[in-house]
Amino acid sequence: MFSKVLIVNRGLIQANCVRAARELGCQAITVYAPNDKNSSGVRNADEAWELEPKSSGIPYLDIEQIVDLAAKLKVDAVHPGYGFLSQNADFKNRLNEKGIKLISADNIEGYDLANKPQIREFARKMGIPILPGSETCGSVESLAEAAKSVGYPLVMKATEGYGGIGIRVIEREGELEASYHNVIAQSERFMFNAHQVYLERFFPRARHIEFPVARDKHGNTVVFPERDCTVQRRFQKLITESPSPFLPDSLRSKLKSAVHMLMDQLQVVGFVSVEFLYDGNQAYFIEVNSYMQPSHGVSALLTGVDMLREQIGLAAGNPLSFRESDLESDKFVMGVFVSAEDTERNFVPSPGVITRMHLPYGDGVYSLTNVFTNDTVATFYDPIIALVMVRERTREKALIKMQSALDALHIDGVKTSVPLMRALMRFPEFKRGDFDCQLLTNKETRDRIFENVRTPTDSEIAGILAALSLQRDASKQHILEQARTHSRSNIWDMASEWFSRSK
Amino acid sequence: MFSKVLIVNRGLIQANCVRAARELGCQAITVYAPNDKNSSGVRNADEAWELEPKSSGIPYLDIEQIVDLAAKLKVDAVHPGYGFLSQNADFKNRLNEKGIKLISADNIEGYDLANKPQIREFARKMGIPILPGSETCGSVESLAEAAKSVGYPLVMKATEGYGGIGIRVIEREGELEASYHNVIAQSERFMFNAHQVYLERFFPRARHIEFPVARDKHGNTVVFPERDCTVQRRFQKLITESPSPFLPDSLRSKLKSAVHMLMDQLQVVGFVSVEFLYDGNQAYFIEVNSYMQPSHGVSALLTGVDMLREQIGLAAGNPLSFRESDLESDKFVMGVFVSAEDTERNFVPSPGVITRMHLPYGDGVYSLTNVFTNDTVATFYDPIIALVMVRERTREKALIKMQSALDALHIDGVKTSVPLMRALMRFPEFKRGDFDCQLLTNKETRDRIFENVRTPTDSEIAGILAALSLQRDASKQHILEQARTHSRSNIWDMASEWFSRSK
Amino acid sequence: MKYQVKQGDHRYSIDIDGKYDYSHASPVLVDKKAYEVLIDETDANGDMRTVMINRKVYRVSITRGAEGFPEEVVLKGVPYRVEIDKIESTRYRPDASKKEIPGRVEAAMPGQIVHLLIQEGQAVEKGQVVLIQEAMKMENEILAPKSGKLRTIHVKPKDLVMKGDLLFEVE
Amino acid sequence: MKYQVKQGDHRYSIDIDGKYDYSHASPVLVDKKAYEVLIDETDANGDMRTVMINRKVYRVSITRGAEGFPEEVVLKGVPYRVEIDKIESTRYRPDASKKEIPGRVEAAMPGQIVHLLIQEGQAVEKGQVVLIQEAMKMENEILAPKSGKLRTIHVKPKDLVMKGDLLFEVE
Repeated sequence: MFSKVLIVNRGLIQANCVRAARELGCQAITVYAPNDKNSSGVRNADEAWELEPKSSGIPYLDIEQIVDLAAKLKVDAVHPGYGFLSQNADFKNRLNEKGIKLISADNIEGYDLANKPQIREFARKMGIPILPGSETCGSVESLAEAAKSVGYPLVMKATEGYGGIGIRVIEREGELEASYHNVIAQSERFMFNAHQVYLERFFPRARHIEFPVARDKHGNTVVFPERDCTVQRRFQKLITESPSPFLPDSLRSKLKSAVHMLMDQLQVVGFVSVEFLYDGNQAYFIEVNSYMQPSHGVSALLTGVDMLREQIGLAAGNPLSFRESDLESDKFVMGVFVSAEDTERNFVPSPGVITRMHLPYGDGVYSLTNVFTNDTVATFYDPIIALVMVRERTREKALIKMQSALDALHIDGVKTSVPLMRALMRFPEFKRGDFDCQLLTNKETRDRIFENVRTPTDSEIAGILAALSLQRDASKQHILEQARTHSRSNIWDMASEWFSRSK
Repeated sequence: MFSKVLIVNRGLIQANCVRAARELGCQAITVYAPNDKNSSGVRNADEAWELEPKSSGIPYLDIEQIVDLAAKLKVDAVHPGYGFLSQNADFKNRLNEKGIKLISADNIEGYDLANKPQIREFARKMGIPILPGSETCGSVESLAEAAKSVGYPLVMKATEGYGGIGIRVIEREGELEASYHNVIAQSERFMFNAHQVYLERFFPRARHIEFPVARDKHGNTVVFPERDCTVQRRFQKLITESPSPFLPDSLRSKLKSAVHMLMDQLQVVGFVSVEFLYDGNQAYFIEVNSYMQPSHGVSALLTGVDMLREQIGLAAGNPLSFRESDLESDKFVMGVFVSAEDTERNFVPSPGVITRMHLPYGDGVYSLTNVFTNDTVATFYDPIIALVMVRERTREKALIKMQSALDALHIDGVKTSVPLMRALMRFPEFKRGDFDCQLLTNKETRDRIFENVRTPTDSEIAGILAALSLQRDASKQHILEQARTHSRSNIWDMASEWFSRSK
Repeated sequence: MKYQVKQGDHRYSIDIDGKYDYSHASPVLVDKKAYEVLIDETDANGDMRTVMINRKVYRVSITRGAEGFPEEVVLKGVPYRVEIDKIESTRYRPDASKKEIPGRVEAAMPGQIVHLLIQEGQAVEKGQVVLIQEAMKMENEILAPKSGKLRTIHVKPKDLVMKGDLLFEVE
Repeated sequence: MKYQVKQGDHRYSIDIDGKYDYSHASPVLVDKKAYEVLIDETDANGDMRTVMINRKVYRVSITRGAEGFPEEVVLKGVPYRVEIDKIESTRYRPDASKKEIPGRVEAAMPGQIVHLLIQEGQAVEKGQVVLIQEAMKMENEILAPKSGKLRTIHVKPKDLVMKGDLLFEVE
């Protein structure tokens, strides 16, 4: 096992990696941007080093600084978490040059899991269906040419994109150039040297299905129950269900075999997830992610496997500690990602201070978060602040449990996806499984989701509150109420006394 | 199913019962004492009614007021949660008179599960080993007489006590009278009309083992994996492990058979737990609890059964929705109850305002709480504020996971059991299972538990901090730092300005 | 006071006693049907935050339009449009909210400016994208609020802006 | 300044620069071995709460004795006894804490009085139980701090008391 591991990330995944490394007996060292100092991961690490912020750019992407620190601290391995540098080939090479291991999946030489067109082609040659698409293109001209054979609408993707970054839907040729510049610019900020994109047929009416896979250096492979991550916005997941209630058993076993084959051919060592789009008939391979995804919490609750701990073990050369048959389960887990976003304004981020955060409770309801009352949701990072999960025997029961869990989840201070998710759990099309990746992407559907939960009584109550707010204005009585409500400290009393004196 | 259920409790169990009732489609109505208004259970109920506090007594024990409210609201059933009125026969009868069901286990007529000497005798007649003890006594004289045959040291217990209330260890005859008056007085405050006590041989070197059991009206019975609740203070549980790693398989199956037999003979319908003391050779029946215990969260995580929802279903006459074989599992769950107590001062309560509460995180770590930053821990109620659970494949792995979970659990504002529990997870005797119910009850052992985690480096750091605090005094610089740290609002600036003006 | 309320096609009247008691659960009449209403908690601005209606707790927030009249009421996260048509038996009118300066555009959220698409002095049309601001990995197009000449741009690419910072002005 | 510290049998010296920089991680010497120490956070009284030592975060609290000297330091919840033997190169002495009035007993926590065992005017011995106060289901025996006559009792059974309320006085 490693003796020193450097964790290079922030938020929940940082805290979770610190935990996993410490459980394995490693010394867990981490880094933080100045604003992130007061976080669980920093507090529980054996050492924490402040990253020096540069005038531009995100500190967690500062390869130079991080590699230098890793070398100075003589760590054995770096855990990149997800996002940021987790798939960055340059980062991996620079660490390897110093004899430091990056904890992410390795594979057969000459292939790069982060290079999606390359892996698409690899899968295609093995006979796994892929979407119509292009190879990597480096200019507007070559894109225009490739687009003709792919056909519109299509999706332009940064070759090494991740987490929904660097993806644009393109309806017609006229949009190609602007989108290309957009994707390139975003890639530069998040991925470096990523001037290359590729095209894929846009497939709006499909479900997103992914298989987590672990493979050790001896070739032992475990394919986990698949996750259905169809509910998304901006190509980022909002709901994860596992196993997928919508995948026919026959297709599931076909896909599992394909995944096993692909892992063996690629000689993967580590944890990855293999992703497909499923249109109700056929499933098309789209990519392999070489890092541990946020949805892994759902798989961990379903299977009881500590996936992060296992991932670090695999990277250190340990054999897998369990078999695929150990993962059999008659349970179903649903996970809802809570994001600090205004769903009414097209999921625009809503950073701020959480003035109250009460997590849900109860048998079969489990939450992961590192954001609590008085914490600040920062601007520049992922707006996901919690993962709420329920474990039940059926999807139907899980939907009911998730309703009561979300009803009890209470967040003040920032707008969140909670109200939309609450309403979604009661939306007939979602309940019966009649939806695809576009479910939440248009405002008209979101309005229908809310309309479905409106009641005549609540409608009248809205009217009452509107009228009452006007009446309170008139009486100005609310000024006194406010004083009472907020009089929590002597300081307020003193200030208040001062106010009246100065009159 | 019931259409209206009244939940009569507070805190986490209130919130959890509201959730369970709503998941079953019932209207969930609850009550609250004025100080408990801002709680999850009240917020998520379909209706909430304020209990009128009387000059003395706990509002949640006000049978008169609660029965009247239940009748006025025309509820079908009352869920009592745990503690308070959950085993109160008078309450049950008064409700039944109005045609309202109390959601707790029913059993054969003529026996009262809350009456411990009666059930002890019932078990004894069935051939189940019980501890030497007495029948119910109502006077000091009869106690002195009975004590002679039981032998000292012994335990005096209120006949209808619960949750560790109304129990005294008695070393010699001289202590009988004072203890009797003590127990009676405490019973009066918590249980009403409970002037009766019984004696049981004190059995200090034993483990506490309990079996949760569900039985429906058709006689289908499911015995859950047993819970080991040996780590206690004041006869109240602090740690629950399930299944018990210390119970031999042969004894486990014997006890399960005994439990099945006892349930059938008593014709129990509902959820109960059957409790034993185990001395390493023999297990002695001690009592049957007819309510859902706080530890049920551990069983729910282990088995995936929503026990509260099932309990309400059984009370409504539904058949059991699962079989004993569905509960088989190769996992182990450990739960640590976090209490707001000063473990250094013999677990004296430490009420106050929680100024920061960060829950632990990570794969396999799950917490239940309804106390968050800014919340107040009240004085008059149970000091348990959270249940932290880990699910793992072995007890050894669970201990390591619980270490990292407790290291990451961060509570400011009140003293808690967390530091002692952290140290306990690293204590050799606890790790190897060499402990009994008295583990935490004497200060000398608690000191040893802490001493085991002290290090020379931390010892020097303690010295540094002591010296630094003196140096800061000298420089008085901390006054300025304090001003900076706490200057969170304009109000502070105003008050501060006012201070300097008034100088 | 009496309020005439319109919600879609539904019209009804709400009656709140002139001496309404805010400190206890007190009745409000909707077309003669009584609701018991108690304001439990208000926020730092004195606006209602938690209300108990017929013994059920609601988290609420109310958005007002330019005239100071409530336009949207959010109940437990679900938005309801509300139009107060008429207020009877009072001469009270709410204060108009701060007059907006059309043409001035401020940052609606903190973030980083990533692109300027139009230069100072150029003409813009209402709804045209002037610049792109990024926050939490999402790019937000900031549009011209009206047609006219782009008089000044107060930011440049890579600038960090706070909520309320002036971005640009259209003449 | 230099501090001589005693912990059990272990004695060592701590050296903190007179111009110690509280705003950055700064060295403190323990018998010449340097620790980098930074105070991250203080509480409402200005006492240290979070400290970073050699890049590791510690939650701390320090209890002082009657003389104002630190007696116990709690590190991540684990208590350590500390005795500061000698302070060199300074004439500074900490303020003595508020002088205790022996005989006066105040409530250490909020709760309810459940029993009075001794009457006003009776004699008590040091350590004898005078009354029982209950908080969170636990009964706490409140003892006489010294021997003498129980002059006054300020509470009666069923009284609710707050922390700091005067319970009784022994002459």
